[in-house]
Amino acid sequence: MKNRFEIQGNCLTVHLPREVDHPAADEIRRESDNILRKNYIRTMVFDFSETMFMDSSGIGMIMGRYRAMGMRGNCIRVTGVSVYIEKLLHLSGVYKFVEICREA
Amino acid sequence: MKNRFEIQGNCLTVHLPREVDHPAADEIRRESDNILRKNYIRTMVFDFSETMFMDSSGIGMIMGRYRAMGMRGNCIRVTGVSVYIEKLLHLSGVYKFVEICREA
Amino acid sequence: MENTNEMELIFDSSPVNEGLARVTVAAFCTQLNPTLEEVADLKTAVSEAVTNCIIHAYEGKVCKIRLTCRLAEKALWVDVEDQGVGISDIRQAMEPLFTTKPEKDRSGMGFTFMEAFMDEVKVESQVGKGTIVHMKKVIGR
Amino acid sequence: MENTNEMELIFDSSPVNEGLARVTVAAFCTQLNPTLEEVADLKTAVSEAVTNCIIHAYEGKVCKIRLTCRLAEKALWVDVEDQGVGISDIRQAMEPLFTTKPEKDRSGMGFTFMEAFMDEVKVESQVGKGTIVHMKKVIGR
Ligand SMILES: Nc1ncnc2c1ncn2[C@@H]1O[C@H](COP(=O)(O)OP(=O)(O)O)[C@@H](O)[C@H]1O
Ligand SMILES: Nc1ncnc2c1ncn2[C@@H]1O[C@H](COP(=O)(O)OP(=O)(O)O)[C@@H](O)[C@H]1O
Repeated sequence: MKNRFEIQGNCLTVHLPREVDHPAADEIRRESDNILRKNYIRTMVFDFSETMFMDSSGIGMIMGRYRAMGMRGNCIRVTGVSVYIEKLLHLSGVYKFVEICREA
Repeated sequence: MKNRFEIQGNCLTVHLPREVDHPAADEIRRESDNILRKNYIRTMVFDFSETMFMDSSGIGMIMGRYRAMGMRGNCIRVTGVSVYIEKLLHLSGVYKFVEICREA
Repeated sequence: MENTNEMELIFDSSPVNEGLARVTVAAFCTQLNPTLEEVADLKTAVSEAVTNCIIHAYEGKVCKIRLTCRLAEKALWVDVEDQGVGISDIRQAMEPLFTTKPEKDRSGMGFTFMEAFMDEVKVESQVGKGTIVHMKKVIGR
Repeated sequence: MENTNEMELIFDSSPVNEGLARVTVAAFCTQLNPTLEEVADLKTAVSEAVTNCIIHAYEGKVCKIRLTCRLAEKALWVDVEDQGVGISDIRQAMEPLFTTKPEKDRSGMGFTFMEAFMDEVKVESQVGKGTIVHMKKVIGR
């Protein structure tokens, strides 16, 4: 398994787990806030390529990171989204402030 | 998916499903008895290569086919057995009258 | 075999059991040969309702959640029931983005997802007594 | 989170629910990080006990089966309970190859498998009242 968190310059990539539910979202929130406190990060990339399941806990986690990053334009990117994850991002309105990258 | 039942000369091969539980074993019993009634079959081969789960219903089904074939030597063969299936065949004593083929 | 079936799962309101609830409902409905998308929809809706019991109804205390599933013809009924704090204003609770726990990064999208992924969602609740979320989904339309 | 958890699944004694029972128990015990072999053992034992309720206790009628699981430290307790015909001679019933339904191709190996795959198996039964099979397995020894 690759590391969940990867820092390159001022970009933090989070490789999301298979199931982004309430316990998983809580853990990612705690760990990424820790990283944001200790590093100068301008962009967060959520990599969904392994993710088979998500619910609104995952949406809340992304919205919360957007706020934590100061709600700057382009500060949140997503990659590797399936049709199902895309549906959740659309429904929740998260797509309004998130940039989609086609490659990781 | 390949056909569950395959006849070659007087040999009937049964490609067992992923889960050989009570409902699956009942269905295989019904269908294979039908084939045995209509065809001259001297050998039955149970192919476990797709099978991830079995319980004593599967054991009962194999024992019953052994009786239906007249309990002749070498009338029942098994192939594609995993360590787990091998454990069930040993524990139940089915291995006493069954021949194991290493290739299908 | 006729297409009717029932189950009831009673479990501790612990976050580890959110996955249990999803898997159990998915296994229960295989009988209807659902598509992968239908299974995903169902799992998301059940996950929302169960997470709400854990976070909102019981606020982290370990109590019991009851999940019942009934299947008749091509429809699946799912009820998720708690004996927690209850909801005073159900209409407001069901609005998109409304949440009473923003500090926990709740999105307020739980009920919105349930309504998007199921064909029917009804909520009964009494403050101090608990909440039942009734959901229905037609499978294989 | 402490390593203790409980669930109870009540379901119709229909053959389609044998898979449901297996999947639910497997999902419930993931918390203990079992090996694939431990999961397979558990599924086989649960399948045996549930199949017995369907075939022997209720003889095909649709009634209720209750499956309870409790987890504490590294041990999982599983009880499978029916209100069916009961067993008059438990010792004989548990002997390898003993079956009262040879015409249905039962092997008589159900209890033997339960005993082989679990660390403890105890059977309580009353004729005309029903049967409870208590099982215990230590995970990740
Ligand atoms: N089972 C419940 N018991 C008590 N309150 C609930 C329950 N479910 C939902 N609520 C209330 O309804 C609100 C909205 O729920 P929901 O749409 O799922 O969003 P979220 O869970 O993100 O807050 C919650 O913030 C909570 O106040
Ligand atoms: N839940 C039950 N209710 C009534 N009788 C049972 C039950 N479980 C087992 N039995 C009896 O015990 C016998 C042995 O059971 P088992 O070892 O599982 O083998 P099998 O199911 O192949 O018969 C059964 O044939 C049946 O007579």
